[in-house]
Amino acid sequence: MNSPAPKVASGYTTTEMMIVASARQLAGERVCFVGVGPPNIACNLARRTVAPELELVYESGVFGAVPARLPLSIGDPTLVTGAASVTSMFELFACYLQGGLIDVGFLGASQIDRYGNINTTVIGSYRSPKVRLPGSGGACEIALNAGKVFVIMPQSRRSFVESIDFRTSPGHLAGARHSDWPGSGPAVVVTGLGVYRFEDTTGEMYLAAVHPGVTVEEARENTGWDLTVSPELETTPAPTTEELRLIREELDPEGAYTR
Amino acid sequence: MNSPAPKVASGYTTTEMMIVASARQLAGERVCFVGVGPPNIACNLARRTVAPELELVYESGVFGAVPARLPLSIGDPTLVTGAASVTSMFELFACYLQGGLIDVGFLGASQIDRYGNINTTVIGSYRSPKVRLPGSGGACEIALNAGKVFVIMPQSRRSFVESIDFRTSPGHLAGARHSDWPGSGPAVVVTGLGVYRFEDTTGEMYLAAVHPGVTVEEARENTGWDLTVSPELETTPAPTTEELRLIREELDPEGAYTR
Amino acid sequence: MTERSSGKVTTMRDAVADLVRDGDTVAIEGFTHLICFAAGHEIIRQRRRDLTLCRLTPDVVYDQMVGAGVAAKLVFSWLGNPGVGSLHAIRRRVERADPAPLELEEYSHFGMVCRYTAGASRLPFFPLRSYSESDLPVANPRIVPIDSPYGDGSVYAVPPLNPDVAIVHAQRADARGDAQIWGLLGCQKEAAFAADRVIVVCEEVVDEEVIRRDPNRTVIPGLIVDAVVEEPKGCHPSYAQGYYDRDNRFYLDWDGIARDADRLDAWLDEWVRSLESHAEYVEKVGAERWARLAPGEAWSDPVNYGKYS
Amino acid sequence: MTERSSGKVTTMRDAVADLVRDGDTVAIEGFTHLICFAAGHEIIRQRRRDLTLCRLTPDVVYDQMVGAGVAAKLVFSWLGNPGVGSLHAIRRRVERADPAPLELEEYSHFGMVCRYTAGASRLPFFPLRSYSESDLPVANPRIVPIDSPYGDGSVYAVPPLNPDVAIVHAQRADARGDAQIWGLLGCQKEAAFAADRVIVVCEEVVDEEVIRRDPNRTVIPGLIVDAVVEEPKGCHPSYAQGYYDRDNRFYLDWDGIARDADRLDAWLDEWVRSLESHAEYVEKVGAERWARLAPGEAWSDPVNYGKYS
Repeated sequence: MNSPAPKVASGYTTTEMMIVASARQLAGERVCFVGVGPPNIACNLARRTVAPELELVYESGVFGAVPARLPLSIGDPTLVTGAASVTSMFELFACYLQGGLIDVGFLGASQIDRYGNINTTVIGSYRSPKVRLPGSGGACEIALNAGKVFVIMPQSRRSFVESIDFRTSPGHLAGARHSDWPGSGPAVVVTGLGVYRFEDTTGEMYLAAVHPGVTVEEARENTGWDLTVSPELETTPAPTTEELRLIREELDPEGAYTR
Repeated sequence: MNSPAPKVASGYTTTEMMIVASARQLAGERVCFVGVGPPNIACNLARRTVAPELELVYESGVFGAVPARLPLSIGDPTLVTGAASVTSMFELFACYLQGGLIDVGFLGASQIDRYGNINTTVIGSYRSPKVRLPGSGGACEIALNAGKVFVIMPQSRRSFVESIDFRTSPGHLAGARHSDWPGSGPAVVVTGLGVYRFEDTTGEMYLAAVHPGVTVEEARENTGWDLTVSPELETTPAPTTEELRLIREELDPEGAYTR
Repeated sequence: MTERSSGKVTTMRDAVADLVRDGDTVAIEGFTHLICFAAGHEIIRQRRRDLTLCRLTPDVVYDQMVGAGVAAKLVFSWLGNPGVGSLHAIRRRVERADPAPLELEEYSHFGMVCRYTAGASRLPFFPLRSYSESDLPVANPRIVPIDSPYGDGSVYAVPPLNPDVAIVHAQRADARGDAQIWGLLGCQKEAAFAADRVIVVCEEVVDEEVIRRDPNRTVIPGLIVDAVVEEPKGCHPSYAQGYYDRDNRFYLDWDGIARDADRLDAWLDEWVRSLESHAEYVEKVGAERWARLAPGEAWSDPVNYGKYS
Repeated sequence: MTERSSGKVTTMRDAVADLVRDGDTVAIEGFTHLICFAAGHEIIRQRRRDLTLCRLTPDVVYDQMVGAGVAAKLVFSWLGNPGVGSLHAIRRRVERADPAPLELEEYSHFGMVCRYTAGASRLPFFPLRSYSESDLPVANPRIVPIDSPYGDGSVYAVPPLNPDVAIVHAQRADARGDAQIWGLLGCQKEAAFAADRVIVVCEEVVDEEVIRRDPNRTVIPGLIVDAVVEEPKGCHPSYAQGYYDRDNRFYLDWDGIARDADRLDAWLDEWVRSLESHAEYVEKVGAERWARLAPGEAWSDPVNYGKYS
């Protein structure tokens, strides 16, 4: 079909760009393990655009949610009312996640290294931390059991580091995952600057696309190691007016996460 | 309190005597794991007589049943309607039985030896059995995890044997149970002839009481080993008219199990 | 697993034709309650062969299937006609290889439940406190001891059970396969999550909104369901809580039928092979018998999930 | 566990006085939903000391309890103010031992759930697929690898968690403690079965018949319950599905309150220590705020369990 090119928007926030870029990565995916905040908006945007058949499983035990408002926590009651199924944490983690039903798991990160290993536990040493972060939650089991992992995080030299202070959730280790792990690990990292992927053979992250107006130099400056850049580097298409309309009017009308 | 001696009945069946004798053993017990048939009637008789606070947990997942009719199978729908809780087999076995909530478990037996080891699997060899019996069901885990075990079974030289053909459910092994087993094993065996208990030190079954009209000789003749008899052998008090009334009018009015 | 989230409603004939294959490991679960005889009968009609049949309690449904020659092996924990006695077709094959041997793989109830749970949750084993000093691990070397890594003794382990197909009967399901069950829950959930393919049979296919008004009642999510079959009274002579009673007379009758191989075969001809569908079976059972099996009403109270908008 | 099957209804004050002791390991569970703040506040009022507090997500309730000085240790998997950020009272103690150190024993969500499950089912360990190549087992040596006895690789194990006391909040319970929950179920059931003593707090104590009309809805059986406390709105600022909404504004406000130890202490004085009971707290929150948190109605359909007599 020959349809007119979608209108490209201007005047969007960094978070909106991250959400749009993440949502587009979900094309063709089937079952997603969802946390609240930007991943939730990205998944719901994908359902309305590139992945209408995407099924969302919430870490709190909800499958087939039809929230009547933007959920403000992972356990928002609006996720429960009208859902297809609500189950215990044991069943959720044992049968859905560990059982292998999840195609994509989303993770955030305070620190990530070039192999997609993630720290959400401490800055500094474990016994006397400079900053005590939340810890794993379900991240460690998501990192091992989800078919693949998408990471959404802000990028800076403090978050894209040569060496993470604590490995909460294993990525590609020092280049290759263990062969008996069920999931294939981090596939995409979306930051405020661009989209990163991982080389099959080395397991190393590379810059696959920069967001509009971002330079490779900026990406390098905000990375704590010598960043590899794809020879076919792309520029992320800016959010379309329709994508922004969906976010602003339907998915996060109060701008709780996107402004 | 000084109340008149209960009226003793005449003209009862062997099964009624077994049920009454079993029910009386439940005095002071709190939580019972119930199968259908005679144990069910015995437990419900105990609730109406010696153990009004007895709680019944059905192997099918029901707690706090108030059956409106005699349940004809362990999964009778009348056990469900009006129950306090109905749960999955996993929860029932994991949390109730293995979790240590069950004070008394009932077992039947095709063969039992002097140490209360039980066979419900095969007569003959396992690979080419003469008679294929039902197998364990939940018996093996009941034998290990219930606080104590009550056995109700018919007695003959074919069932009270020197050596069982297959040990489905361990009793006192060759005289002593393993110290790390949660339950203390068979405490009472009730047959059509009498009531048997186990010596603390040797783990061996002894005849503690004969039912009215039964001789020690008969008990010996129907036992495949040299039976020990208690020096304080008692005679089981015959069923009272009230016990029989409860069985015949309330618990098994159609005589499905008791005639 | 399925490709799409809707349009799974089909007939029993098509569901079995599409999803149950010769040589498959099949679990028709349900502890006394919700045993899908209709599926067993359709498998007999379609003359599947060499199936490995899994169930805690093989019950009359597997005696029929074994008698009809569809099975090469049973995986089970209690082999009997509950409340009645033996399963004679199965006993003939086990005790006398008549007309052929039948392989047995035997556990206890909790062992079977743990096997499904391990299968559902992709664990290589599941630990339980059973089997110590029992002869079961001798008879079945897949039951093995395992030490606690904390040095506080050992328990036993069973391996995962992942059926090729699980068939579960529910009171109601929507077209996506979200299935709701009340009454005895058995281990249908675990068996379904453990299976590669899942057929949900139900008394009623209901509008998605009915399911969504009570999401905690959903036992099987449509996510894991491949086919949805509406088959009213599909559990007879077993029962569906609130829909019809267990037909105890049939369980007693079966004892006489199954004792004689010829009589059993004639029964299969009359009640299964010569019928086109379970609807014909239901008609043949007859209105009078159904009336006797109809329960009275005992409704739950609605609960408020709350509207949060 | 309790001696009798009825007469367990008591006040929060008496339940905490009788069942929560200095040095106890206490689990107030509930994943976002049904977090019993009322129990946490009563524990603060009664000045318990040296508690080990267990929860997947310590949340604001444990920040308050830690800030009040009742806890010596946390056992947890995610330490934060969900949707907002940090738990500052806890962070002060962890990062700066201010005013005292706080011991941490840390798992992942599934690890904590497995620990309760092992505790509930008297298993010496529970296996799960997590932790491989994570630093968590380095930080917490109780997380250990375990080989499959079938020679097909290894997984990790966590030890059982058996709290001295579990406190769970339900929408409704009868006087025997049979408790029904709908909406998010978290791991309240597992925590309660694992605990030596169980306090059920509920929005409403209902007639036993209400429970018995829907036995599949019962999450906690009275069998394991020691005390039943009726405490309407006992989860604020968390929520009870169908009863009141989560008070998100409070979660945001807490961030500011907890950043400053003096402000936190003043808040505890005003909202906890100077009040006699949760009823006073409810009144203090005020009708206007409760009106804002009231959900609309969304009722489930009744189901027929059938009368079988």
